Amino acid sequence: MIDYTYTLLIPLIPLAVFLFTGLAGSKLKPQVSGLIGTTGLFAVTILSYLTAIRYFWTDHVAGTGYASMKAFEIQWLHLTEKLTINLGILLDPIAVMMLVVVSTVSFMVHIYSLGYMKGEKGFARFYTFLSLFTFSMLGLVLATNIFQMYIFWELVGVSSFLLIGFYYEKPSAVSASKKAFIVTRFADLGFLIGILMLSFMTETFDFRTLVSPTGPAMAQAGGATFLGLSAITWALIFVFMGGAGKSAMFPLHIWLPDAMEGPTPVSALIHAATMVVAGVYLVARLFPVYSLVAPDALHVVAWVGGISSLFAAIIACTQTDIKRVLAYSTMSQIGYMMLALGVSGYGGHDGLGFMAGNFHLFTHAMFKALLFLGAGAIIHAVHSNDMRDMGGLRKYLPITHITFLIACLTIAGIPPLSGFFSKDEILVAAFHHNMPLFIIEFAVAGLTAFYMFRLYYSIFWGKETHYHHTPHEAPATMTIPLLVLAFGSVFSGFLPFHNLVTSDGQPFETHIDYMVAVPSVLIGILGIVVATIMYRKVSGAPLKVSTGFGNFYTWAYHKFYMDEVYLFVTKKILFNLVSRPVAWFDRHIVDGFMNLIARVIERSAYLIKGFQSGRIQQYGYVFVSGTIVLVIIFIYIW
Amino acid sequence: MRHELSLVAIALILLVTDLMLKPSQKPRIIPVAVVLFSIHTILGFLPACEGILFGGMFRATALIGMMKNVLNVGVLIILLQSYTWIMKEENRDKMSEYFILMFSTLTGMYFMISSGDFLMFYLGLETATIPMAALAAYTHHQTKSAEAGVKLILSSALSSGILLFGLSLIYGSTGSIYFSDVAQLYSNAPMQVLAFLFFFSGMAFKISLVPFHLWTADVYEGSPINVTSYFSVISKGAASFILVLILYKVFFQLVYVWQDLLYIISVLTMVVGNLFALRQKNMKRFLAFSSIAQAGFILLGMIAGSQMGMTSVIYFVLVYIFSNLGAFGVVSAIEASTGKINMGDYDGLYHTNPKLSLLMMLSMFSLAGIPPVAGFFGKFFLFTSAASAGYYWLVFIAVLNATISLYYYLMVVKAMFINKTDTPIAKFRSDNMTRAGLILSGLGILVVGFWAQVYEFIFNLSVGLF
Amino acid sequence: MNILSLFVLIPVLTCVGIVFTKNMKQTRLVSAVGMSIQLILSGILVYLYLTERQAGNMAEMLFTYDALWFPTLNIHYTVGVDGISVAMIALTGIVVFAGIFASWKMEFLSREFFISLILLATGVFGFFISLDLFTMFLFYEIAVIPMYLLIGIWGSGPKEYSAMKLTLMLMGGSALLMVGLLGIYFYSAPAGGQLTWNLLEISKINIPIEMQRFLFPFTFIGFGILGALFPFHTWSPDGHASAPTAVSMLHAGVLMKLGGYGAFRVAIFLMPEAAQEQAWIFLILTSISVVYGAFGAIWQKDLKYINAYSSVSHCGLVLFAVLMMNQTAFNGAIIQMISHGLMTALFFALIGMIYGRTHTRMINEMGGLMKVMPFLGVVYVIAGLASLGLPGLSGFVAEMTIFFGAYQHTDTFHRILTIMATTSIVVTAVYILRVVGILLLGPIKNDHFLHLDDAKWYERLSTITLVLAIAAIGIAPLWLSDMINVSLAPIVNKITMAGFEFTSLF
Amino acid sequence: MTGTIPLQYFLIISTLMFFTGIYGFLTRKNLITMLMSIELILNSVNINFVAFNRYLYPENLHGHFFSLIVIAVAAAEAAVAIAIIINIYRNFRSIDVDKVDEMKF
Repeated sequence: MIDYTYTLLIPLIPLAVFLFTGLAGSKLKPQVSGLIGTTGLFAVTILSYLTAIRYFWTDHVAGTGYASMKAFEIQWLHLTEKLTINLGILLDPIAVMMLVVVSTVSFMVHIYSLGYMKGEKGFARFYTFLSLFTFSMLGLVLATNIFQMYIFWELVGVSSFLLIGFYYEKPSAVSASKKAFIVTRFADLGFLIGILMLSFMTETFDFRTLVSPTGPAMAQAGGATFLGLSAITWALIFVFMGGAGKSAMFPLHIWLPDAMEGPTPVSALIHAATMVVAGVYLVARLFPVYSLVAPDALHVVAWVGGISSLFAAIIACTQTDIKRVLAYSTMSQIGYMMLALGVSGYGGHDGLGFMAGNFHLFTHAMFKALLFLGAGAIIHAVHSNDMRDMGGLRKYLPITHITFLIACLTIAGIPPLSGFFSKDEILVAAFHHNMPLFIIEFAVAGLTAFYMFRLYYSIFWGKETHYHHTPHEAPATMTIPLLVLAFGSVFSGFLPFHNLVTSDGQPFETHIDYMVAVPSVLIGILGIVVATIMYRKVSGAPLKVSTGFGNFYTWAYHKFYMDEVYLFVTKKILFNLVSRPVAWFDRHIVDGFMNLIARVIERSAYLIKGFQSGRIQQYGYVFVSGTIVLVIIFIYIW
Repeated sequence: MRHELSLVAIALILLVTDLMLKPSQKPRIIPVAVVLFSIHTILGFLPACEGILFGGMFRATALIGMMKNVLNVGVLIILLQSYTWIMKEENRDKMSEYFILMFSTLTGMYFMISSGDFLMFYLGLETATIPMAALAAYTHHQTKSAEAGVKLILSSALSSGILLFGLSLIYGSTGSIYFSDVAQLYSNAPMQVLAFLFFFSGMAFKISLVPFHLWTADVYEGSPINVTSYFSVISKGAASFILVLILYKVFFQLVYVWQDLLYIISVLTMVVGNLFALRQKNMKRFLAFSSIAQAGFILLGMIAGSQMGMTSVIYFVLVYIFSNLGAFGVVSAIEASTGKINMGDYDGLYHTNPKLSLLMMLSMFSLAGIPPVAGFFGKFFLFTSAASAGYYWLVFIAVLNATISLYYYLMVVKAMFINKTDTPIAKFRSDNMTRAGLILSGLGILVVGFWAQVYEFIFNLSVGLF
Repeated sequence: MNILSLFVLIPVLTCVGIVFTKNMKQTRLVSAVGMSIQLILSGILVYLYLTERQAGNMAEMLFTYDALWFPTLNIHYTVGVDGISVAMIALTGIVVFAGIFASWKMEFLSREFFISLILLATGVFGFFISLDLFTMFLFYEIAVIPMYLLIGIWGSGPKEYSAMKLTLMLMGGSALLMVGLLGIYFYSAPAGGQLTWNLLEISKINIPIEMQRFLFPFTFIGFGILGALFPFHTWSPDGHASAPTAVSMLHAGVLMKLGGYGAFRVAIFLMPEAAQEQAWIFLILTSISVVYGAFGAIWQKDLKYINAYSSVSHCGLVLFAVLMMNQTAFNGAIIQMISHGLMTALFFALIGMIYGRTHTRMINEMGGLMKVMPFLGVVYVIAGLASLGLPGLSGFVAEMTIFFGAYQHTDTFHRILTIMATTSIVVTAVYILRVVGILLLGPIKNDHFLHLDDAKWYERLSTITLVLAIAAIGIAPLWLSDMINVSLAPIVNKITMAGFEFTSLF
Repeated sequence: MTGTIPLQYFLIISTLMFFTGIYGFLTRKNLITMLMSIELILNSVNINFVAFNRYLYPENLHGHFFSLIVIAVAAAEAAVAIAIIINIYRNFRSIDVDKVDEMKF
């Protein structure tokens, strides 16, 4: 057995940084906290890469599959004889892949923030929270069992809450953070119920036992049915609900656009590259169970993914806040990943979707982080989020411009950038397994190219806006991460994912399917061309098109009124129709009843006071009649 | 017989001393009375010979001796507490009467408790009652006092008339007035039940059980405060003792009748007593109604019909003496010093007279049955006895009533500790004798509960039904 | 001297010491010293307990001491602890310690205040060490009654009404309890022989089932009232809202635990058959409590009301778990009691501190306090996160143990109720975040708040103690859970003997 | 002699007296009259005792003694009662029972 115990350091370093800066943060100079955090992350990144290299290549015996191994495990709590909650480190292909993603992006964001957050009041706090998040995310990724995952799942949720609400004096940030937490919390309830059901049926939390083809989960395939689905299917749907919440899948996505209230590096880290893909990771973790025991649940995953990606892409075309466009784009891309998992089979080439989903997760992390960080550089320069305030920035921000363009091309799926490869695999998988979803995704590919280039042109081309201060390029701390990520976006497509990350750990062969690839590239180019026509120069075309779509445009612009629906359900129904009546009921009925008892007693005390009239004869009367009544009772009735 | 003899002797000594004292020297009678009575009380605890006298009319047992001792302790505390009041100018010329009357009634109670037949019982009862009416009307220039006297004498005359009628029927149906004979010959024939009920209503009058209680509040309010405390603890205690003895010893054939009877009466008493107590503003009247409610609790001990039941009754009376005298002591000290008697006057008392307030609070908690003071133990044992006979619902009703009573006891606590006022009762210092009385009752409240030997001692003397 | 008796003796001595103090400074010093000793003693007890168990002493109760008190009624002063009581004692030690420091500035009648407070603590400690039902009941009432004075004298708002309501409702509860306990006593020797109040001895026999049916509701509701069982919980919002800081802390923190502990130790333990039969009624009530309390909290404006309703919800969970009657759920119930005790005490401490500065508890009158009092703000957020069940803090451990324990029940009805109860975690998040959002975050609403200061040393001491305890349980729950588990074995055995089928046995 | 007047006659008369006494007590407004009604009750009791003794248990004299004692006690009672009634008269200037209701409720 190869010793990987040192991987324990990977989550513990950020934890130590968190505790240190959290407790001593106010005593240190802000920059020091930043540097400590960044140094820590550097170490983590090195360790992660080392682990990845060892796991995938150095320690790997060629020709065998990639086994999953527990590098470390301790008991944390035992619930019942069989159900024990452990904390540990599980290494398997997807975990190691995620490790690389998380550490890379997090490290980049740490560096980037040194510049971006410079001079902010809560600088030290920012780094503290970042460390907390990184710790939680790494703990999630490395979880050995579903319960550990749930623990860290909650922790990333709360770190996300803290970071979104970083500007806590801004009411919009506060409400956004609240919304994010509560919506995901609601989804987590599903996750929890899923775990409850799953653990009840399988009597284990352990991933390795769960996914083992001979494990207890597999025995549950039949089982009791409810609404035509077996119990384990329901359990897995509930688990997926948790994933859907975290990954902002329709209809639990509403928190994601609002989460953009957080500082931009946070959006890049949490809401683009790492936390939001946790849902995908969760499904991927339990993939054998989904695939082998509950294909129905997998259909749900696929359709939710497909609908979300289309839904988000449409909305993204209409938004003007650049971070929101990116947020919807994220949602759309995660929809792709979900769909990929959903259409996948288990083992061999059938598992193409699984591989493609994870592949896309990887490449998406790179280019979406790049996009967000680029957007951050732009916001840093013009102090606005709204693309209508921008235009012609290519002259002022050359590095940002180039890297942004690369990212846009990547996401649009233009070969040979990484996005092309991963998206193509997904489309191939969909093409072979589910035609309607393929058509949706095909359309989404076009839309993606369109809205990204709409964004690109609006920022860097279009009209010359007069800025109060001449925008200037960001400092090196911010541009270096951009360049590194651009490098990643360009070249990560060449990684041999089909050998490394597969549904059953065995490598298989893939090749580019021109039946799918060519049309998909073409529709991407079509999207770019349309965007170029409409947005490269100032023109009336966008207005005409938007009016051409009529109500549909208005709907999309208002995000299909999903926020309003939620507000209606929470404020009007839950608050006004449940909570308020409960409060009223408690005060007036339950408590009123208790007070009523007191009132009745008091009242009767007044009613009977006439007996004590002060007259001897009446006393005598009562005395005598009392005796007589007793006599009657005990002689005649008793 | 020692109790009776020494008490009569004391009364006579006081009578003679009183004759020899000049009017200016009258107050000297007080220390004499107190010292003599203290000696009497202490002597009472010495072991006494048991036996019967007068052909079975008079019985002396350790149990009965214990009951008398319990009463003695109460009377002693009352004597101490009445010092301030009795020293008032208006009482100067009739000081010794107070003691003599009190000792006469006490003698009556002794005989009543010790009685072995209905004749002695009746004689004791009346000896206890008639001087009590005189005591109630003691401050004869006050209309309230006079009214209290007349209400007491007339009501009690009616009640003893009915009781006597019952006794005559008992005699008629059994041919004997001796307890031992009656007990053998009794059955639940209608006439005997009727006679028993007549007898019971007379006793219920003494213990002030609903619906025979109506005199209580008025008499308590009108009488001088120390007389009131005497009524509420000593007279009630003695009547409870003899009732429990007679129920257990004489009417045990009727046990199924009187258990149901006590059930009804005790629920009525607790509820009505509480309901009336809720609205009282006058402290004396308030304590009167609270003592009615307490009487309802005493029945819970009797209903068990067991050794445990009798123990709990005696024990409760002991505890009740301390707690009620604690409360009455404070009320009396305040009334004697300031003349204030309404609950509203007690606002903010703690800030001026903390020790009195603390004693009052302890007494209130004790009356309400809140640990760790003695009242909790007293009530708890009563409930235990009732539960031992299976009366769980009765216990439940009783504890609920205890909760209601807690409400008004807490109102007093609230007035003293929480309410704020600009004109609190000014700080004052009681004389030493009153203080001794207060301290004694306070000690009793604190100690009797934890001191399990008290309970065990009583238990060993008590007897059960069968 | 038995170590357990010290737990009653030290508070009493502290009270006596306070009587002789001359001013507030001395008073609080004496109280602080006394309660620090008490806290250290709790620590020592935990240590001794663990060593004793390690040494292989598997007696059901350790450190027992028995003295006959009322021979004829067979009332003893019997003390002894198992893991559960040790945990509760430690909780009480911590909360009382924190409570003393939270009321460091109590100027008005400080001697009386500290005496009442410590008297209350005496009752609680006494309750947890008692093995004799009589002494247990005695201490139970001793703990309840000082509440009246504490709320009535030092409270705020409609304090007299609240104090009265609280006292009367709790005493009404003891009316039920009295019947239950007496019934248990008189059926403690169904085969003849000496009746007993001793918990352990009663547990060895089976109370006849007809009597159990009659007595169980009395006992359970009697304790349940103190544990805020719906619909008998209404004393709690008013009482907590009116009580002074330390009293709210003690009351919600430990006193309400008497209810859960008693319901478990007396009602369920001694009458498992009836518990099993009637559990469904109370399970429905407690499930309602859990969800209803949480929803009730959303609509409140007063910080203390919010926390009071939240307590209703959390304590409902305790009773809920207790009624599930399996080892894991029991374990969860105990941990939840401790966890809730700590975090609700922390909440009330913080609310008191904030109120002491802003002179309002209405959340809509405040805002942006995080900026002016970062320490209190951060601790408040931690408390909030603990309350909504964030991993790493105690609430999570407790809730998860309960949910997983409850879900192990073989009956579908129980599992559905469990799922209903889990929804409370979302609602909890809603009201906690709402408060945090309005109270601490956002812009400062009132310029007057700009000049407020942050926590003083004693306030920091008080809150940090609690936060540390919360975090300790949250991060390393295993030792606590194991300590409780060992002690649960006899209880579970007893229930199993009652013919109850278990899915989870260690 | 015993054959001439049956016991029932005595009992009937005594019962009548008893209830007459009670009736008087409850309806007469004069305190002295009320006191007299009490005496009626007590006398009915005496008749009972004596009659029972004579007819049913002639072998001992319990009933007779009892009635003697009752008479004595009644006298004492009346003495005290009248003293108090005088006191009432001094304070209220009336011996109407309905006037004596200063304390109530």
